[in-house]
Amino acid sequence: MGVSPMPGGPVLELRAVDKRFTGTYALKKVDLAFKEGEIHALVGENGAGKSTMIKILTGAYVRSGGTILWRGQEVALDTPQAALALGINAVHQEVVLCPHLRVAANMFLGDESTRTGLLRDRLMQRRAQTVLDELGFRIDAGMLLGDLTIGQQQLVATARAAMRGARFLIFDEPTAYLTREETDQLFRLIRRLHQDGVTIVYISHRLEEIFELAERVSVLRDGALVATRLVAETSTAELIRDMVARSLAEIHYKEEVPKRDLLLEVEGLSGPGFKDVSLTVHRGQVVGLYGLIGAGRSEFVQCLFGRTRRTAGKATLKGLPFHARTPAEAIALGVALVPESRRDQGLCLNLGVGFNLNLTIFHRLSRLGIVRRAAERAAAAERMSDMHIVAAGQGARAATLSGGNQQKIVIGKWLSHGADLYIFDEPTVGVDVGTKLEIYKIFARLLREGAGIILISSYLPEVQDLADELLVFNRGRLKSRHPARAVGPETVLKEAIGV
Amino acid sequence: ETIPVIVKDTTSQYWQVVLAGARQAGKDLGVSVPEMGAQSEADIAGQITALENAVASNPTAIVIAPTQFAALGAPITDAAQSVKIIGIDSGADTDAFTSFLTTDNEAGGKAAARALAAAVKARTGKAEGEVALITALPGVGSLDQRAKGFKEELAASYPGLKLVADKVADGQPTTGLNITTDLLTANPNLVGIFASNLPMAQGAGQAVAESKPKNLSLIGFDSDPKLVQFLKDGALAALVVQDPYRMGYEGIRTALAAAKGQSVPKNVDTGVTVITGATMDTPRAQELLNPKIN
Amino acid sequence: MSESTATGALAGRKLKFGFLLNLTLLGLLVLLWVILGFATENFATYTNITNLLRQASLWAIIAIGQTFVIITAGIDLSVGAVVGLASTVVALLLVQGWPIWAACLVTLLMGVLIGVAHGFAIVQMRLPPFITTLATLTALRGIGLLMTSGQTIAGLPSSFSAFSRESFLAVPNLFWMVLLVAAPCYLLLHHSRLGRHLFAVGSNREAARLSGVSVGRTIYLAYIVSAGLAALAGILTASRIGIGVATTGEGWELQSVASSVIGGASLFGAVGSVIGPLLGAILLTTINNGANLLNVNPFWQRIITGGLIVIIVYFDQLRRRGR
Amino acid sequence: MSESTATGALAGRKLKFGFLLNLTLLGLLVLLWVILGFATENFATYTNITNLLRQASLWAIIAIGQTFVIITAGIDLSVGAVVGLASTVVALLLVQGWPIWAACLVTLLMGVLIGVAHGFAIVQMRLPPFITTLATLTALRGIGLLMTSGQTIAGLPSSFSAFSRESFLAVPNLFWMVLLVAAPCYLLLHHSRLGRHLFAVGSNREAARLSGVSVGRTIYLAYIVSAGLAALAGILTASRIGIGVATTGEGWELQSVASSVIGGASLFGAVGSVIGPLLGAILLTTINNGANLLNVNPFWQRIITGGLIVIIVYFDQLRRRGR
Ligand SMILES: Nc1ncnc2c1ncn2[C@@H]1O[C@H](COP(=O)(O)OP(=O)(O)OP(=O)(O)O)[C@@H](O)[C@H]1O
Ligand SMILES: Nc1ncnc2c1ncn2[C@@H]1O[C@H](COP(=O)(O)OP(=O)(O)OP(=O)(O)O)[C@@H](O)[C@H]1O
Ligand SMILES: [Mg+2]
Ligand SMILES: [Mg+2]
Repeated sequence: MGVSPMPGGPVLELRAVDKRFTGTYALKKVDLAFKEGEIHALVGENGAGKSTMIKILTGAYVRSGGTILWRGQEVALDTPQAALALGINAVHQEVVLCPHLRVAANMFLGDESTRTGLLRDRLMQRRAQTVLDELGFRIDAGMLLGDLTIGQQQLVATARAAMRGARFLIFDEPTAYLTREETDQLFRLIRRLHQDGVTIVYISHRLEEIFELAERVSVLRDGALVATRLVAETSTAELIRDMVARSLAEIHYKEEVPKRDLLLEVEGLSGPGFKDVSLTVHRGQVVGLYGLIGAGRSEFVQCLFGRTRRTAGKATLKGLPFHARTPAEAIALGVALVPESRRDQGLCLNLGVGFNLNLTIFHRLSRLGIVRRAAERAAAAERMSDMHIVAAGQGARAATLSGGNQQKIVIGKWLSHGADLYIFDEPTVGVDVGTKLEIYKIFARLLREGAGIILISSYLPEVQDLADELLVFNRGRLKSRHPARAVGPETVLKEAIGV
Repeated sequence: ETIPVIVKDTTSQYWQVVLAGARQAGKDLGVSVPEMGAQSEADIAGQITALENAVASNPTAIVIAPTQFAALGAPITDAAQSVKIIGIDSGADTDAFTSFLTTDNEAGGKAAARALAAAVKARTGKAEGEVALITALPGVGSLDQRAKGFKEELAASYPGLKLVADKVADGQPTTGLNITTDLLTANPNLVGIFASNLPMAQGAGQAVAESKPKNLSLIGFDSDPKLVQFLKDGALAALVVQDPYRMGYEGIRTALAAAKGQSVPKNVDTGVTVITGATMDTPRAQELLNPKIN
Repeated sequence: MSESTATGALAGRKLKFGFLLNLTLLGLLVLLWVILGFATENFATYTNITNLLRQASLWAIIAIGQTFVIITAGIDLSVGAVVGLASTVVALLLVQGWPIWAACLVTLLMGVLIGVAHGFAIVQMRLPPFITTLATLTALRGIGLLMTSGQTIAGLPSSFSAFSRESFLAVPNLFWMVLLVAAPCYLLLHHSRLGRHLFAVGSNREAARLSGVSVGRTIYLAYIVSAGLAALAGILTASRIGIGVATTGEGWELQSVASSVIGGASLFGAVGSVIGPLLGAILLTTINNGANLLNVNPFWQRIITGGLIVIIVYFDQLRRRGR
Repeated sequence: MSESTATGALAGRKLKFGFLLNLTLLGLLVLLWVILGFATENFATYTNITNLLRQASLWAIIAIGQTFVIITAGIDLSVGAVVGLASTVVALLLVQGWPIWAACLVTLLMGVLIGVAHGFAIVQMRLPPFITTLATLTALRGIGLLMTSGQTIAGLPSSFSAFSRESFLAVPNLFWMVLLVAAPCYLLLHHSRLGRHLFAVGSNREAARLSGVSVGRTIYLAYIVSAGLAALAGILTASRIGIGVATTGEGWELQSVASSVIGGASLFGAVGSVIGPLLGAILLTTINNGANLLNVNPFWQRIITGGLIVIIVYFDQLRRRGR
């Protein structure tokens, strides 16, 4: 290994890198070299250790063992500053930005521009806006980050990483909350950076993206590196086999369930962020909602669920007038909502996995108000094995789980509770192929049992595959409705973007 | 031999002088004198705790200045079953004291009223006009008694002096200062203020020294070097002082005597003295104003 | 909630610190007791231990209530004022000849109402708990002083005062009251549905709400428990000092928060227990008691208290972090 | 977190409350001043306004420091004790004949060191800020009392005491000090990198860390500013009352937090300003001053203070929520 980098030589090299958390290994003796200027994909099941590796490379975690070489030199890489100094930047899986600061302030955080010690806020805001505009992200740099939807926040994080002029850029599931349109913008960005010679590490559960972007792909399983392959010489099936050590017949899974009686009817509903939405959901039916970020889908379902006030319109559920003023009311009437932001809306992060799973059903697990410990444990254990949730135990804090496993908890607590109408807002975000299949099977089970489903997904293939009917949202309004499989993606996209 | 002395508030100047007297007595008589007490005169439960702790340490006798008359009664009666108790400064609802050395705070309040009337008369020619009272904290027995004595004496002997403001602060000299400036603003005709303990007199004295109202006479209670300075400068018309040093000293001496089975007087009034600018240079006044503290 | 201990890797470090790290708060407390038992003649006597328990009782009761509030990521600064007000109210009623049980009941009810008022301000008016309870701290003291014109209320029936001085089965009645409070609180917090909801609300209010938890009701519950227990502590204080004083309990708000935090609760919510504040209160009392018995200068006593708090919480944190 | 404004839908409501909702804290304050100006003869006099400003100054200075800490999601309970200690230290030095500038400098340095100690405990030892500063609150009072044996320190040079009595351009010197403090604090908090980092750390510590912000250094800064300003307030207190008293400033910790929160800061961090605590402190002082001028019974005064705090914060919150 030469001291000066050869073009295409290793820029960053991990040697026998270990990461231990109390009790468990998240990474085991990983040897991996990233070549200068390549796009290197990283895949693996939920909890395989992908994010952990990224956090070690960015100095967020300190490795428990092994060495890291940067252009052949051993580096400590024990603080975020050390990583930033080398030009290593990352867009993390969970948005890590400051909700109380403005978009521009977040983009420049830690690297503010000053003159005579004073911040040049206007200059920074202008620059931030320029970057956002250039990337085609329609976000106002003067907004408070906390006022953006989680997808928009993800875009801010991306823009920030791109702006920092990094030499080594890591994307940890950047498309999870993005629609096809934004995904395309992101890909254009990545290709441009690639041309500028930036080394890129790309993590995703959507394997087709890897085939679209990457040159090499490494597979992690249970914290160990299984293989590194040339993308051109591998296939989805092979990658999946590497990841799960078993072969999956299909990734998309849809059981035909007959549509039954009318479950939900919404007429002219308006509320904060959306206007005049009408739709029907039948038992045994999946209604898919598609749209760009900020199109108003989440706002619509949250209003339906009683989280926000409706300003007009009416709804009937199971033939009765339906107007939930609080989520508790909606739940009592048989509605369940899996929210899009698991950290902010879904999980009690510093409480245990079991606790989170049982949160909706404590009333069932208790007698005379006292929770029966045995029933509590049994219910959590059953749900964890049912959904293959990987955690150090029921007591492990939800914060310590991998992103995909966190998502399973948020879904799991509603399966425990049960409902007539399930609303899933981006349910497969950050979920690995195997788990995705499990979730799809869960959908089928729910439908067979007579439930109806509203599915919001920014991943068009998913909505098209699973939904019976596809509704396209555009700027807070329902733009069109189609039988899901009878319409081409181009049409849907055009309607979603259409001005 | 150990004789703990339990005061009301270990953090105040006044009680430090009591402790100094007790300390000196301990040195002179060869007994060890642990110093205990609550951290605020309003902390009744804290003093009961200190008493219980003192009893638990098997002392020769205990000297205590009860924070509150009713509250300390039963605990002292209990404690007196195992050890001799000497009361100082203030009373308690018990007859279990072997001996009792006090300042009569009500009499102190009355003395303050008389001193105020005299000062007002000296300044304006007649004992008439609006006066105010500033109490440091609510719920403190000795301060309530001073206020009571002060008001009674005003009503009984000086109908011309009208109490227009009866303020209760939070124990801080800065608050005493703020209240006084506000009083002077709201009642420009005020002729007298009685600040009934040390921190209030410190604050009020400062306010008076700053704005030098022409017709105002300020009476303080207890003393420290700053108040002596105010007295000298004329910001304070008079100080009502007790003899805390003697209380502490005699408390320990009496306790030791009682423990040895000697007969001791049941009640001793250590008295209050009014000191004005004119009388402040007498030897007795100097002794009271500048107790030797070590 | 609980974190498992690290294995293997940190063995070298463990060896060095091992003996300290496995100590829990209880361990540190016992250690302190043993040291005091050897260092002073009188610590380990029956009289002193009962004194200590009696002294710790009042703080322990309000600290337990405070913990309920802290678990919801709130704070109740009014507990000291509620103690003072309750002591006056119960004393006024008793002096007017009410039977003891009725006077106590009415006072407890007043505590509950104060809790309801806090709940209303925090849930319905959406005020920050800190400001709400700071305002009631100020106002309730004023009300107590007004009711009594700043005077103390004496002349309580002797059977009422006797209660706090007596013991049952060699344990002071006051400490029995702590146990009587702690047991249902333990059930409520750690074994009931409502208790689960307290933790959920403290951890992530939005997630709890979206899971069907009635966040408002849960917050009401926490403040009602806190104010109710503070009222109980006020009644017991009146019994202990034999009078009603509106200013009693001054500064107890910070003491109770300290007991709770020393006992492991986090002011950011969702972490806390019933046993923690109990131990915290006993610990703070032990420090005072020990310093008195050792005849430490009262000024040094403060310095030592401050130092000990830092040291104990530090070691407890080390253990908690599990390394 | 923050909520954006709804448009249209709530217009009816807006009309009804409109005039109140557009009032900021400043508006409420002005309203209070106008009412007091009409209700009393003496409120709107030069003497009284200067008195009021003087009274507010000390609280304002520590409240500004407190706000720095609160923005990082911390709390500094020791400010009152630092005020007391600083007043004693500066008095002791002056009495020993040190020149005024040297005595002040040493005292300020002591404040800075206390801040460093807090930073160390919170950053390096990872103790909760509440516990850390509660412990130093206790210990620092002990140290002050020990240094003075509980005595007040009198005999300060008259030029030192004169400072806080005098005015410059018709504005009391003490209030000039507030402005002198507020100006750099404003720049630091709202226009400097370090200030930006304070907000970032309070908003999302992990995000700040990953962005290369030195979280530890930022937290040190906050506690140093807080303790340093408290020491300054202590010096000014000594000048104002003309003596050094170790127990002065008792209860000011809660007053300063209240000023800060009334001024819009959030105890969960990342929300706060320099002007807020300033207005908060003036508001609290105005309430006291007004009650004194109106000769309100001191017990009623407490009740009114509590009530006003709730009302004012409620309306301010309404406005903030923007509906
Ligand atoms: N702070 C932590 N404490 C304890 N265990 C942790 C912590 N962070 C991660 N882990 C564990 O390490 C393992 C790897 O997690 P990681 O987040 O790296 O997975 P991942 O490959 O990114 O998965 P996903 O696709 O779901 O995001 C998981 O088992 C997780 O529970
Ligand atoms: N309280 C509110 N009042 C008014 N507008 C709001 C409010 N909350 C959100 N909005 C706006 O409503 C729009 C719809 O946002 P929403 O989160 O529903 O979009 P979405 O279609 O779910 O997209 P995403 O993929 O980001 O989840 C956004 O432009 C958002 O800024
Ligand atoms: Mg991950
Ligand atoms: Mg959405």
